[in-house]
Amino acid sequence: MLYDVSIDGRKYRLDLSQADGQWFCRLNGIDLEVDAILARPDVLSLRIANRAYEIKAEHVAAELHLWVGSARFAAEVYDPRSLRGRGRAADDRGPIKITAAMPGKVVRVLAKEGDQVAPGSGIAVVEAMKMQNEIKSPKKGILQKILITEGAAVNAGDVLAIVE
Amino acid sequence: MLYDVSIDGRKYRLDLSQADGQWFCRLNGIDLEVDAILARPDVLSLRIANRAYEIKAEHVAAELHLWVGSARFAAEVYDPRSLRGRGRAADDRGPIKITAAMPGKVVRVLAKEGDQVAPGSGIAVVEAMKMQNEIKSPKKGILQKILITEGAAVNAGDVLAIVE
Amino acid sequence: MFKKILIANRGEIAVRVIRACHEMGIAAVAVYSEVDRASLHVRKADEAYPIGAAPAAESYLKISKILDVAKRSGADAIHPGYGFLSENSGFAQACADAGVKFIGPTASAMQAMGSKTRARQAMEKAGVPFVPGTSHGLESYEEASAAAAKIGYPIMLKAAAGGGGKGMRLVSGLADLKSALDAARSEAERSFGDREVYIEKAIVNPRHIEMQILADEHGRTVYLGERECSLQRRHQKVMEEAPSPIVDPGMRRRMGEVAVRVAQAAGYTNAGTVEFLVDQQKHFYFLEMNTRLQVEHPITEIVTGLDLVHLQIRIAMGEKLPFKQDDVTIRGHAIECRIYAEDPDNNYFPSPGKITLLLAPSGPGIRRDSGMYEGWTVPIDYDPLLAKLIGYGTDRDQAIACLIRALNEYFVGGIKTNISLFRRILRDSEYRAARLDTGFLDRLLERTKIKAPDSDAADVAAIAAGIFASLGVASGPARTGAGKPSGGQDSSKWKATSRREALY
Amino acid sequence: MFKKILIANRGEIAVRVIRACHEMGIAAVAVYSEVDRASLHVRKADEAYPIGAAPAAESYLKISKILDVAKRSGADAIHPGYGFLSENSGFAQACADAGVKFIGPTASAMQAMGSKTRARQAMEKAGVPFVPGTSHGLESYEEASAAAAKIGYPIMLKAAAGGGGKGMRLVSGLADLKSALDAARSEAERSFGDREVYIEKAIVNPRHIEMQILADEHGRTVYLGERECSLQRRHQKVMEEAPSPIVDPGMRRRMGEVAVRVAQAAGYTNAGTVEFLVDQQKHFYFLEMNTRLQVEHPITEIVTGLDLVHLQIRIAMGEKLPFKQDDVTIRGHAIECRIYAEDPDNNYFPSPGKITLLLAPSGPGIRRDSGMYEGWTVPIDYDPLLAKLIGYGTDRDQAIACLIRALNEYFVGGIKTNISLFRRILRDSEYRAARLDTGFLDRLLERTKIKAPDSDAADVAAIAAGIFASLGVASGPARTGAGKPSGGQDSSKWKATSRREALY
Repeated sequence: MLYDVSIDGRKYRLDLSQADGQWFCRLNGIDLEVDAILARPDVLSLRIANRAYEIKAEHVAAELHLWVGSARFAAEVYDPRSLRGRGRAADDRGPIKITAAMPGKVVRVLAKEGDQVAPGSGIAVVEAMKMQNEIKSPKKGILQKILITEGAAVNAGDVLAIVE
Repeated sequence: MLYDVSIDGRKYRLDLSQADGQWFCRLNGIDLEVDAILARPDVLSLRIANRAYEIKAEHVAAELHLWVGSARFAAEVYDPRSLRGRGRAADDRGPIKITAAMPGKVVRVLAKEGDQVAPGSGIAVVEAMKMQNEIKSPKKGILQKILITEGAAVNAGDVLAIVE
Repeated sequence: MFKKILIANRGEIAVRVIRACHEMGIAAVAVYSEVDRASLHVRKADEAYPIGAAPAAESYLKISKILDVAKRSGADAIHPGYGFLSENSGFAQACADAGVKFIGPTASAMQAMGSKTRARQAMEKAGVPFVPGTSHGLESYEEASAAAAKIGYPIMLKAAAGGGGKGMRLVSGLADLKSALDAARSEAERSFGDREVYIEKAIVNPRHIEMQILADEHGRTVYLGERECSLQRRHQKVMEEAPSPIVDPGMRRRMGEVAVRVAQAAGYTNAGTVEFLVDQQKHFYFLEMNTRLQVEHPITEIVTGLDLVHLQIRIAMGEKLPFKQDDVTIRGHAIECRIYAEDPDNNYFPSPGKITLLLAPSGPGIRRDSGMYEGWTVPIDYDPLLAKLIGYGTDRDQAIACLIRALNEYFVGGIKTNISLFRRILRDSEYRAARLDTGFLDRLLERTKIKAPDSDAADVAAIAAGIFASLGVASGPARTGAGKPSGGQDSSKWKATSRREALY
Repeated sequence: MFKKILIANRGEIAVRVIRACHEMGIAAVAVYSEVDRASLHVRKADEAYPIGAAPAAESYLKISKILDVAKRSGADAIHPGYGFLSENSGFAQACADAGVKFIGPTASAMQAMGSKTRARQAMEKAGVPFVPGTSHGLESYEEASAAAAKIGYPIMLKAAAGGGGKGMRLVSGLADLKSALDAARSEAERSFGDREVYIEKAIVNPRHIEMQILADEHGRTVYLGERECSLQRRHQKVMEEAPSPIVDPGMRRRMGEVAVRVAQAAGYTNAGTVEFLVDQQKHFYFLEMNTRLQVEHPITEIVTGLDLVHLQIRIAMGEKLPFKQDDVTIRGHAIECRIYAEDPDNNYFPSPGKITLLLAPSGPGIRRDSGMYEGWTVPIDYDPLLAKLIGYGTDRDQAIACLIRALNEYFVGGIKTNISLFRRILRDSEYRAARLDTGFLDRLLERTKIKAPDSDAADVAAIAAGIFASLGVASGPARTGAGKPSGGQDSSKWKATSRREALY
């Protein structure tokens, strides 16, 4: 199985297969001696050439984070045979969804549909645990849609607005 | 939903339903104020008239054990509208499967198919962690089938033999 | 003997008190708000009663509801934990009126310590050291300069009617006094309609050190040693240790004796904490008294070998303290990390949500007091303290080593926590040299955090990502826990990641 | 300074040593057999090497394979844990020959203690008390009766060539001596071809108490107090406590000084334990020396505030002991429960299998050293010790209370454990009165266990059974963990239960 992997934006080509409990692994053209056991659904005990690692997988909204020891990495995995959905993550073009990073309550909406926004422009204020957090636009553009109203409860990952 | 429940052989008729997060519960004709949250897949936080209980579910081979605090109960749940499968557990008639209580290795087979066996007759010896355990017939009858051979590895719940 | 105790709290402290009850053969009654039905303290209690909506004002702060549960459940006593109603003298009085024992001081002792002016009067009589100052308004520049000379610079000008930093000026020498005095007076006038200001000695880079005391209802009061609480962010303690690295046996005895005098002057009973500011010459000054169990009580338990909650309950039952001052010994070193649901990469903003994976440390030198579990959703409505991790050892270095090891084992998936902050602190050379003051943490956080680009670890993550994907077993946040059935959809997230398109 | 240590062990002790390595900034190398790939010590190590098939003789006892890993990984030292190669002097010597430091005593010290006769000679020279006896064969009935009169009844006749109880007779008085001597002689003749028998004083209902020592490589040896290990089943320790309820400071000093003499007579270095039998008059007699870290070392760590594994490593690095005998203090009380995978309802037969649910206790007064995790399958090939739960408190009663609370929180689903046995022991009135001896546990287990019919709890279970069924979320043993993908089939078990028919 061939994968295109992105780790904190760094690209890898990974060829991985398993037979009789043995793994075959080639990372960016280099063969590695790999052995893995899924200790629990999100915990991987990984050995690479006798070095041992415990990897934790974490799903936050639509993102996948992998923890190697105490270092966290944003990970993306693609099937390179698929033509779609690759290489656009770091792209600034196209509409962007602004999502809530945590559950909370919308205290104020700071912009309206059709507004011109700059990177860092405030879109809304969300309160959780008695602290307020301003949700900002990640890029320059036009506020295409606002999907929340004041007083609404939001969950982590909910789309709050779309910037065109 | 109506259930016939057996707890350590003691029979209950339980009428249970849930609406809007509220439970309705009638046990053997008595209405009870019940509230339950599944804290984890096998852990139930249960309140009955403000008394709080933590119930753990445990599946050992085909059996279900429920732990109320540190007391363990063998539990069976039936749908009484089904005509099958009820009230025969304590029955001595009919063939009985003899299963392995733990994983191990068959060291010796002590009987052969067609043998007359009495309650307590040895059927096989299974070894685990350097200790040997004799598997005995639970009832009088004829050894209909032996499904193991010496040296075989068995898992918990594996059927070792059937007594007719 | 109490047969049943109601715990008027939630989270880790409710669990901690329930455990003490069970150890003493006492039934524990939990109360919970609407969003806390699945909380750990409800799972662990013998009885549990709903007391209302999520906002604390409608549940955990609602005296009538809590007393109603006490009555219905037949509880003999109420333990308030910390926060919520724990320092509310009205609640203590209401308990007394309802014939339920409040596990803490009497309402009048709480009032005596609650009012700053009453407390100061009582403390002055008891010979308790305060930050030197004029404690009355300054009539003139001449009076001010004389007083400042006597106290010694740097000094702080403070508005008598003040608060919130208004009308306050730090003055480092005589040259600045005149203009600062004028500015402070006019700011005080504008802010409070009262231009009166007074002088207090400015404590530069103070330490915050507190002394634990216990007083029974038969007149015996003892001190159990100090806790170093200088590591604070926004005036909130983050990490505490016992003993303080700068307190020697002589200083401990002096501080302890002052703390005992403070408690006795207030007619104090049960567990309490006397807070001090300590300057760089190790002079200590009374700050205030906390009339309850502290969050950080476990570190005192470890270095003294005593159980403070057991002792609180025994004192409330009318027992005499089972030991004398001379029996109290301090041995070893203990450090507490307050594990909060907050995001270190986003200015420590609270981060509630569902805990999808929890790997908790244990083993030698570790105590863990926790209110969380895997599958639980941290509610957004309360203080984000999830758990306390306490490391201990023969000495401070060993306690630090143990904590770092345990923090590396600790993993809380699905929400953000401040675990990484503690690793940073514990590895900091200033921290390891015990050069602590209340500004330490702000200075540490101001320093740019350099994320070492660890390309080896990134390679490992790349391989792990592929293996997770090929096993098809990773799971979304809804996999397990509280109220939601598991199973069936575990691989969907991976598909979402590998197949998503557009809009990104 | 060691940079890397290989741990030649598995299970909880391997995890415990890995933790100590990490605390000291030392990389930890694990070795594992085929069935241990998913074991916790492999997850927690920095490097992990397979060393062969499941049988210990092909892996954990294979000296050549372990030394090969030491060489390949570049380890400076090897920690043997307990069991396996830990008391194998050939292994210690092989390490020395390979230039890898063995963390333990020298091969020659191990040999000195390993041979009973050499040990006895060395010990007699050092003035160590043995069980009184003739220590040579008896020529005649007259000699036997004279010797017995001198030693005092009851006495034990033992075959000089003997072992395994053959040729042994307990004699309670002179009247029985003649017939017992004849019987013992002829049984010894038949069993060993040698009719020589000797006399030893019979210790009735002895206690088993051991003394921890530490010796550095610079000539300093200290004792760290005793452990009461009288609770045994089939000569296996089940539960230990420190200090012993019958040892006062004077007796501790006498036993400790004997233990130090034993160690010094053997040229002993690193951690070791001297075992004693103690009779009802508190006379103690040397039994043997264990030349390794003991399973039960944590209780000594808690009451002394020291970390034995850190100290073992520091001693092996050539450091001097950082304290003197007078600095060692005993404070509080600690009790250890050995959590085994065994079935209390089936004569404590081992019960390996998959752990489907694990709820582990924590909080005040609890230390947990564990080698298991949820989802792990306990292999059938090794000692069934899963974890150690240690409770501690200001005194013995509090340690007991804490342990009972924690045992009630402990839940290991999917396999059988002996957790219920500890609850029984801790609630036993003889145990609570500390009337312990090596026969205690057998007597307790002989008493019929009356299962109180708890109909209230049964009613609760009935309701829970229905709720689990209606939520449809219960799961079979294959739900999570090591190698198996989760999901999809979670409700099948319930269906199996509710729909099964026939054949039962």
